[in-house]
Amino acid sequence: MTVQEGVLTKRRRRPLPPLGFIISLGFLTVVIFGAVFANVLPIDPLAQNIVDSLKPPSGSHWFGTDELGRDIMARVIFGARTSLVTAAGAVIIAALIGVPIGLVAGYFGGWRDTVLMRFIDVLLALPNILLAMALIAVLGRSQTAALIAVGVAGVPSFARIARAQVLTLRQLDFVSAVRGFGCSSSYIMFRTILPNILSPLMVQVIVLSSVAILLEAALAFLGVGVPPPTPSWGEMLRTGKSYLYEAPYYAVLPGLVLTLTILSFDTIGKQMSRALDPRSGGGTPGELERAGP
Amino acid sequence: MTPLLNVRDLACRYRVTGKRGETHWLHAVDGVNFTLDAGRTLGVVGESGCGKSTTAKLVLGLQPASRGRITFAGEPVSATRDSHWRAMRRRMQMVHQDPLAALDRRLTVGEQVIEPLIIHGLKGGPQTPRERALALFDAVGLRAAMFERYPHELSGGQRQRVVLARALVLDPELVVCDEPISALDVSVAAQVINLLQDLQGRFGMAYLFISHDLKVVRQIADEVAVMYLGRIVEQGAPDDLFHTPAHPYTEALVSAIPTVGQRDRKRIVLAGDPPNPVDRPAGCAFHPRCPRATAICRSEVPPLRPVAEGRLAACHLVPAVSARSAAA
Amino acid sequence: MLHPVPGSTGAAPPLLSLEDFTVAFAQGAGRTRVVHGIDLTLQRGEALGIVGESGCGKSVTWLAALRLLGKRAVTTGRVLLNGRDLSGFSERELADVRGGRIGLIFQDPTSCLNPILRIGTQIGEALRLHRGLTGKAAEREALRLLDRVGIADAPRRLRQHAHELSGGMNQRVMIAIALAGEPDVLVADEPTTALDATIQAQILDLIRDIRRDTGMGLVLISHDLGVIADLCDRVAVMYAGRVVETAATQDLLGSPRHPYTRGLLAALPSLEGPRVRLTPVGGTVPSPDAMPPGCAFAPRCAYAEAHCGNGIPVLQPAGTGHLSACRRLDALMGEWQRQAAREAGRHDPVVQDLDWPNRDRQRELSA
Amino acid sequence: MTGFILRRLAQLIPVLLIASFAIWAMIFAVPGGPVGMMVGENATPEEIAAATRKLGLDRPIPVQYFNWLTHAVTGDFGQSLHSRDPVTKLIGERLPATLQLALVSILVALVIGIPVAITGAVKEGSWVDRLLNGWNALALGVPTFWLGILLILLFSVELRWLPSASRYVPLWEDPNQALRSLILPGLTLGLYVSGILARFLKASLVSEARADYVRTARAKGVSERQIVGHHIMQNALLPFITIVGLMVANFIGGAVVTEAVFTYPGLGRLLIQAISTRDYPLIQGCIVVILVIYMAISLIVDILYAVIDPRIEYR
Amino acid sequence: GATASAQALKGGTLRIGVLDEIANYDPQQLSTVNFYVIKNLYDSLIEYTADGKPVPSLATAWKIAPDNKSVTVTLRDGVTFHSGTPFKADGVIAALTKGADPARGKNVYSTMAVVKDWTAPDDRTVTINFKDPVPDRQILDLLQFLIPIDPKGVETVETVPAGTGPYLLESRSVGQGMKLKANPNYWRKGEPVSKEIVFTIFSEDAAATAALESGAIDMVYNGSSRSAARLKNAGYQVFDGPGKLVQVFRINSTRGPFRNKKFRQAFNYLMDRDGILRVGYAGMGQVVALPWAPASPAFDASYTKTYAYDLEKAKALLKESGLTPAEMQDWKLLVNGSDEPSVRISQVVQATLAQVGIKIDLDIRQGAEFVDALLKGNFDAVFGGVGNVQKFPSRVATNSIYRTSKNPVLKDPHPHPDYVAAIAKVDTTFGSGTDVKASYDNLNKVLVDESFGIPTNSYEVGLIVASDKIGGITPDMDNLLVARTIGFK
Ligand SMILES: Nc1ncnc2c1ncn2[C@@H]1O[C@H](COP(=O)(O)OP(=O)(O)OP(=O)(O)O)[C@@H](O)[C@H]1O
Ligand SMILES: Nc1ncnc2c1ncn2[C@@H]1O[C@H](COP(=O)(O)OP(=O)(O)OP(=O)(O)O)[C@@H](O)[C@H]1O
Ligand SMILES: [Mg+2]
Ligand SMILES: [Mg+2]
Ligand code: NI
Repeated sequence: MTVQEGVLTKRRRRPLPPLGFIISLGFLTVVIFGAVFANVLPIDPLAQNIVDSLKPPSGSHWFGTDELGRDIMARVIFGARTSLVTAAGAVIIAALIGVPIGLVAGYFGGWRDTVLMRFIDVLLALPNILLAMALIAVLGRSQTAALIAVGVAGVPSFARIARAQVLTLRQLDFVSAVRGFGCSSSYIMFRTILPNILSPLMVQVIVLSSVAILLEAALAFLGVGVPPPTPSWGEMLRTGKSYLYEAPYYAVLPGLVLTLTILSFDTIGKQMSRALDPRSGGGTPGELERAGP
Repeated sequence: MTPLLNVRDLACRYRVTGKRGETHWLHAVDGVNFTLDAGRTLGVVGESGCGKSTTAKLVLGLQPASRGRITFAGEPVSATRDSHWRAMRRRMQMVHQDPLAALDRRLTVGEQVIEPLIIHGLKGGPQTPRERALALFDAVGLRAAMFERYPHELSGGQRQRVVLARALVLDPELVVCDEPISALDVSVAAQVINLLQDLQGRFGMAYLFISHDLKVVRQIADEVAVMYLGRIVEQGAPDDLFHTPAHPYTEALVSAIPTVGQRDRKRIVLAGDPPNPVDRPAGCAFHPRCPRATAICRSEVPPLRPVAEGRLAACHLVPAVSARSAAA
Repeated sequence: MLHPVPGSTGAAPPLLSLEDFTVAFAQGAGRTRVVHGIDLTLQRGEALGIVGESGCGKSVTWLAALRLLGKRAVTTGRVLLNGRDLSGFSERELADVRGGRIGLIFQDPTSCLNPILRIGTQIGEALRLHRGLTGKAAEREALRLLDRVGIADAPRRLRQHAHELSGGMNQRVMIAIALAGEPDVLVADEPTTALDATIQAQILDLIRDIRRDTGMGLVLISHDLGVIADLCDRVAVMYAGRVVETAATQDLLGSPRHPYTRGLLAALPSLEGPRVRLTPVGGTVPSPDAMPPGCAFAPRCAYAEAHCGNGIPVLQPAGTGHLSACRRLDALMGEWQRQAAREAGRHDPVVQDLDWPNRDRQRELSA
Repeated sequence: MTGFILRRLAQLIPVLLIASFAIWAMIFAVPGGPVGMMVGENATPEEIAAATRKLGLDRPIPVQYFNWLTHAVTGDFGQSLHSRDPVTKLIGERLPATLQLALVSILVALVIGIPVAITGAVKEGSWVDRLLNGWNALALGVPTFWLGILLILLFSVELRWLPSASRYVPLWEDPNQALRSLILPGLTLGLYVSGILARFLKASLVSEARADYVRTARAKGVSERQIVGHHIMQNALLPFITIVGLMVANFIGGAVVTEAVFTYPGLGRLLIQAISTRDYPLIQGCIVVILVIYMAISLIVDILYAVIDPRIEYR
Repeated sequence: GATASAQALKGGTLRIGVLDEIANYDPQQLSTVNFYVIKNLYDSLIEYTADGKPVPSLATAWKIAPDNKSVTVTLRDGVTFHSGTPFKADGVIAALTKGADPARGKNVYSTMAVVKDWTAPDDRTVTINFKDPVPDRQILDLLQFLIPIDPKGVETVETVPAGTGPYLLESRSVGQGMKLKANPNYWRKGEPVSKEIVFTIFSEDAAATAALESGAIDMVYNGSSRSAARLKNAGYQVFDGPGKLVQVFRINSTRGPFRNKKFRQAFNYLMDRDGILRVGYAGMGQVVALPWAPASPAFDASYTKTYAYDLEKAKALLKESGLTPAEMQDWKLLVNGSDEPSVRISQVVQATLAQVGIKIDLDIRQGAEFVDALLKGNFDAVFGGVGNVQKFPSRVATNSIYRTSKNPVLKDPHPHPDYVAAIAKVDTTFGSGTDVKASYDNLNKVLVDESFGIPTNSYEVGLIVASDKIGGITPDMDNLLVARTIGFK
C-alpha cells in the first residue's frame, strides 16, 4: 500500500533540466577543458613583460595584464587548474577521511560514535577558514598544504552526512536482512550501506567542490594559499584588490570567473539533489545512479 | 523429540530517556515461553508495541536478551556475533513487513538472492549460486526473466516473493515472518499467504508468523499465541482460540474484528488505550482495561497455564485444568 | 432499505453528488488521469462506503472534490452540494464548505494534527471559522466536543499537544475538529487503518454513535470490507479510478455482481467457518499511465472475453439499487446463480487463479 | 531543565580540553616561533636566547601546557607575547566588534532572507520562484571577498559614499559612524547568509507545506493566508532557529575573509594575526573563546528549541 | 628650521593612517612598526638634519674626546618625563644600562658594542667611555640612537611609554589604533602644533589611501610607494625622508651553488634593477649596486653603471663558475609573504633566472615563519631591506647579512674574511682624510667581489602622503614620524 508501488513500477518521463543547469554545465565544461588543456594552449601564465604591466583589456590581452605584465586571461585559465586540482584533491581527502568516520560512528554507535563525533564537533566548531589556516601554518604554504587543509575542513560534512545516512539506513529492513545472513560488519558498512549512500555523497561531492574552490580562493585571498607565481584565482583577487584604482579589471575579471564556477557547481549540485529527493519529483537514489541502463 | 525452537522466560528491555532526562526501562518482552516444532507454524498476534517484533529479533539472536534462554535445535542462541552466530544464520531467516524496504534498490533482485550464498562462501557445491537462485525463483513463482530486474520494477507481490526466495536460499529450518503481508493489498496478500503455505509444504521449514491480523494468522498457523504487553496471554489452536477465547483480551480482540459476514454482532469494546510498556500496571497487565477484573488481577501476575486441551491462558478468572489432562 | 438509483431522482436533490468527475495530475508536460469519470450520490444522512485496492483513487476523488490537492490536480465534471456546483465556488466559499458543510478526517491522526499547537487551539480554530465562537464560549464548546468524542479529562487534554496523546485519542480529536463545524457529511479516509484492532473498534463505535445522534452523512473510505460492512448503508467498489459496482451493503456482500468484487471477497481470509485455501486475484492493478484499453480489470479477470478489451463498460442495473460495470454482467449473473445453487454449502473458490505464472507447478506444490 | 543544561555544560569540558591540548601541541609543530617576531630580524643569538627564556619557551611542552591550563581555569589566559597585553583584554576589545558585525549581518540576512524564502515557497515553481532561486544562488555563490571588492569599488572608489576600511565604533556611542562602518561588511556577509537562510527556510516551508496537518487545516476551512502564516511558518521557523544560531556562532571566528576585505577588527583577524606572529597565548585564548561561544550558542539554540517545540524533550 | 613655518599652522586633531600595529613602546626596540610613535613619545639625545648635520635635542652639547675614546654630553634643563619625573642623568643611564644588557638591549645592544662604561659627574652631565677609539660619525650615531627613558618606568616600558616626548598616550585599541594628546609640559616652545593625533591602523595600503582620499584621515604614514606615486599624481603631498632602505638580494654563501664565488658574482648582472624598482616600488627610489643611500659617505654611483643588468655577462660568469646547470638550480628563493614588493620582485628575479636556464621555486613565508628562517639563516637566498645605509658605513654590519661576527646566516668563522677586514679598516680609520675615503672604496670593492649581498635599489620607508591641508612636516634621519611640527594650513 505504499505510494511508491504505483510510482516506481513505471519510470516516468523526466522533464528537461532547467536552463541554468545547462548553462552551468556548459560553463564548467569550458573551465575544465581550459584547465586540462592549459598546457597545450599557446599561453604562458608566467611570461613577464614588465613594460606592459597593468594594461587594461585589449585585443592582445583580453583580460588585461597584471602588475608584472603577465596575461591575466592566461593566469585565469591556469588558475582554473589550480582551483580544480586543489578542490578535487580536497574533496577526495574529505571523503576518504569523513565517510569512514561517519560509517563507523553511525553503524556501531556507542563509544565509537561519541568519540568520533566529539572529534568532528571540534573540527566543526572551528570555522573552516581558521582550521585551514592553522593547518597551513603547520604544513607550510604549498598547493599540497592547501589541498590538505581544505580537505580536512570538509571532513565534518562528509562524516555527518554519512553518519546520518547510516543511521537511517541501519534501521531499514534490507540492511537488517543482509545482517541476518550473517555477514561481517565491514561487509554491511562497505558493501551494503556505502553503495546506497553514494548518491547523497555524490551530491555532497559536488556541493563540497564549490565550497572547496571557495575556501581555496579565500585562503589565497588571505595570502596563505597556493604560493605565487602559480596562478590562482584567490591570489589574483588578493593582488588585484590592491590595484583597485589603477586596474579595477584585475580583481573584477578573475572574480567573475571564480563566481561563475562556484555558481555552476552549486546549480549542478542543486539539480542533482533535486533529482535525488523523490518528493521533489526527480526519482530515487537508485534511479539516478543507474541513469545509463 | 526436541522441538526446533524452545524459548524459556525470554525478556528484553530497552533503556528509554524520559521527559526530564531520567532513565526508564521499557519492558518490551517480559517472560515469554513457547516451543515450535520443525515444519510447524506458530502465529503471534497482538496489538502494536506488544513486543512481537522484539520477540522475533531475540529468537533470531539479532539482539541480546536481558533474560531467558533460547535453544534452536538443541543449541543455545546468543547474540554475540561470532563465527558460530554467523553459521547459525544459515538455519534461521527473517522475512520483513515491507518488501520494498527489505530489498536493496541498487542491486538486481537476482543479485540479492545470491548474496547470502556469497556471504557464506557457498560458491561451489552441486549448483552454482545462480542456478540455486533460479531454482528458488521458480519455487516462489517468479519468472527467470525477473532475475535481472530491480526491486522497484516489480509489483508488491513479486517483491515479497523475492524476499521469500532470498530467505530460503540458504535452506533454513526456521523462517521468522514479521508481518509479511501487512504492506500488501488484499488480493496480493492472498497470493503470498498461499505461497507461504505451499513453500512450507515443499521445504518443510517452521514459521514463526507475526501479524496483527487475526484472520491471516488463523489462515496460516498451526498454533496461535496472543501477546499483550510483552507477555503471551493465551495460546492454542487457532480455531479453538478464536471461537472460544479463554482470556478476556483475546475475547475482546476477536470481537473487535470487523467481519464481512456478520453485521450488528455484539462487540466488546475495550475502554482506554493500550498501556504504556514503560509503566506496566501491577498484577495482570490487562486489568485496567478488563471488564471482568477483580482484586487479585490488580495484585498478582497470572501465570500462563493450561486451561483446556492444548490451550494455555494467563488469567486468574479462567480455571486451570490439571497438568496431566493438558499434556494429553 | 431501498435507495433511489442515481438518475431516478426523488423529490429533494441528493446532499452531495459527483457527476462524471475526473481527476488528473500534471506530470511534466502531460497529465496522468487517475480518476476516470465517477458518478456517485450521497443522500442526506446516508453512510456510503468506498472500497478498492490501494491507488485506485479513493482518496484522490474526495480530496479533489474539495480542491485540497493543489494546483497539480486538474478536475472535470461536477461536484454538487445540495445541487450547487462546488467548482464554481471561490476559495472563500469553499473554505466555508470545508469543515462547515463537509468535515474530513484522515488516516494518520497524529501527523494530521499540527505538532506545535495545542489541541484546544486547533479545535478552537475550527469553532472560530465556522461558528464564530471565541474565548470562553469556544472553550466551553471545545470541552463539550471532547466529551462527545469520549475523551476523559478534557480540560487537561485541551492544553496538550498531539504527541502527548495516543493515536486513538488523536483520531478522536480529529473527529472533534470535524464536528466543530457541525457538518452535514463526514468524509473519513481510512480513519482506522493506522490504529490497533481494539482502538479501531472504539472509533468505529464512536462514528456510529455520532451519526445516530446527529444524522450526519458519512463517506467512509477503506480498503477493508469488514470495516465498511460494519458501518455503511451502501458501498461503492472502485477499481483503477472507476466505480465498478455499487449496491446496498448486504446486497453487495451477499451477491457481488462484478468479478472484481467477487475476487476481493474470495481473497479475504475469514475468522469463521472452515479454513479454506484463499483464492487470490492474480496480477496487479494497472498503473494510471498504462491503462489497458476497455475494462481495466479485464487483464486480471477470469471471465474476461475478447470484447472486454473494447470500450469501457458502464454501470448498469444488476438488481434493485445495484449497479455493476461489467460487459458480461448478464452472462455471469446467470452462471453465478447456477453455481451458487449447485455448490450450496460447499466452500469452493469463487474465481479461478488466473495470472499465476507457474500454475502447473503450483498445483504440484499443493498436491 | 537545569540538569539538561548542566549535562551539556559538562560535555563542553572534554571538548575544550582536547581542543586546547591539540592546539597547544599543534602550535609547537608549526615552524617558526614567537621569538623571531619579537626580537626582530637583526637580533643576536643572545637576544634570542634571552627572549626564549623569558617567555618560558625553553621548558618542556607538557609543562607549558599545564602551566597555561592551571592559569586558564582561573580565567587567566596570560599575556600576549607580542603586545604584552593580557589576552583577555585583547579578546575583550575584539569580541564586541565581532558581535556587532554578526548582529548587523544577521539582521541584513533575515530582512532579505525571510521574505525571499516565503515568496519562493508560496509561489513555488513559478517564475518568481525561479528568479528568487537564482538570486539565492547568487547570494551564496559570489565569494564574499569578491563582493566586498565590488562594493568597495562602487561605494568607496567610485561614489565615495562609504569608507572602504571599516572600524569598530560601538553602536550606542555613535550610531551614525558605526553604521557607516558596518554597512558594507554587514551587507557582504548578510547577503551571503541570507542565501543560506532563505534556502533553508524555503526548503522547510515547502516540506512543511506537504505535511498532513496542513491538509487538515485546509479541510477545516482555514484560509490559505492563515495556513502559511499560522501553521506552516511556525513549524518551519523551529529548525530555522538552529541555522540562525549556527550562523551567528560561525561569525565569531569565521568572518575572517570579510574582516580582511574591510579591515574590520574582528576576533578572526586577531587570531590570524596571532597565528602569523606565533603569539601562543593569544592563539589559545582566541580558539578557546571561539569554541566556548560556539558551544554556548548551540546550547542556547537547543534550549530555545526545546522551549518552543513541545515535541522536544531535554536530554 | 621647522619652527618658523609652524607658526603659520593651526593645531587640531591630526588623523593619521598607518599600516602596522606597534609591537610595544620600548624605544630600543626600534623597528618599522614602531616608527610612528617613537619620536612622538620620546626625544633622543641629539637629532640629525636631513643632510646629516647633528643638532641638539635633549643634549644641548656634546664633546668628543681627542682620542675618540669618550664623549661627554650636557643635558637639557627643565625637561620632565610624562610621569612628571624631572629629566636628569639617570634617565640617560637607564637607557645605557638597558641598551648594554643583552636581554633588554634590543636594537641598541649591537650599537652599544663599542661602549666600555659611563659616568655621570652631575645631574646634567654624562660621559660615555669606549673600548677603542671610535670614529666621530659613529659616536654621533650612538647619541642620535640613545633615547632617555624614565628610570621609574624602564621596567614597564614595553607597555607604558616612559619618555619626554611631545605627546602623551591617551588610549590605544589594539589592532585599531591609538590616540595621543599634546604634552602640555613639552620643552620645545610652540610644539606640538596639533593637540591630538589619532592613529588608525589599516591592514592594507589600499584601504589607507582610500581613507585618505575620502577625507577620513589627513595623512598616511609608511604607505606603499605605489600608492604614493599614484596619489602624487592626484595632487597629494608626498614626503620622502633621507632614511631610505636598500633592498638587498641576500645570498647564503655557505650553501649549494652559492659557495661558488663566480656564481654569486653573476647575480650582480642578473638583477633587472630598473624593472625591480618599477615593479616593486613604482619607481620611487634609486637603483644601486652597493648598500648605501645617497646620504651615506660611502655612496658611489659608478658601481651602478658597472653592474647594470646584463644577461650576457651573467651567462659568462655562470659558465666560468664551472657549475653544471643542474647544480645551479637546486635552491629556493625565500620570500617575505607579508611584504608585497618582495613578492613581486622575487617573481621578477625568478623570471630572469629562468631566462638564463636557472629554474627556482619561491618559498613564500609569512610573519614568524619568515623571520625565523631569516634569523636562523635557514634559506638559500632572500630579498630583504637593510637599514642604517645613510649613516656611518660600518653601521651596515648591524644588518644580519652584513654582520661581521655571529652572522646568523653565514655563521662563524665568517666565510668572507676580506669583508670583515674591510669593515674593521673603516672602523679604525679616523678623521676625514683620503685614507677614510680609501677605506670606503676598499669596502665597496670587497662587497661586489664577495657578492653575498646584491643590492638592487634604495626605497622609501616611512613615506608620508598627506592632503594639501597639512604642513610642517619635519624629515627625520631614519624617516621616523615626527608629528610635533605638523599642523593644518
Ligand atoms: N530500539 C528500541 N529502543 C527503545 N524501545 C524500543 C525499541 N524497539 C522497540 N521498542 C519498544 O518496545 C516495544 C515493543 O516493540 P516491538 O517492535 O517489539 O512491537 P511490535 O509488537 O512489533 O509492534 P508493531 O505491531 O507496531 O510492529 C514498543 O513499545 C516499542 O516502542
Ligand atoms: N499528489 C499526487 N500527484 C500525483 N499522483 C498522485 C497524487 N496523489 C495520488 N496520486 C496517484 O493517484 C492515484 C490514486 O491515489 P489515491 O491516493 O486516491 O489512492 P487510494 O485509493 O486512496 O489508495 P490508498 O488505499 O493507498 O490510500 C494513485 O495512482 C496515486 O499514485
Ligand atoms: Mg513490529
Ligand atoms: Mg488513500
Ligand atoms: Ni438505506
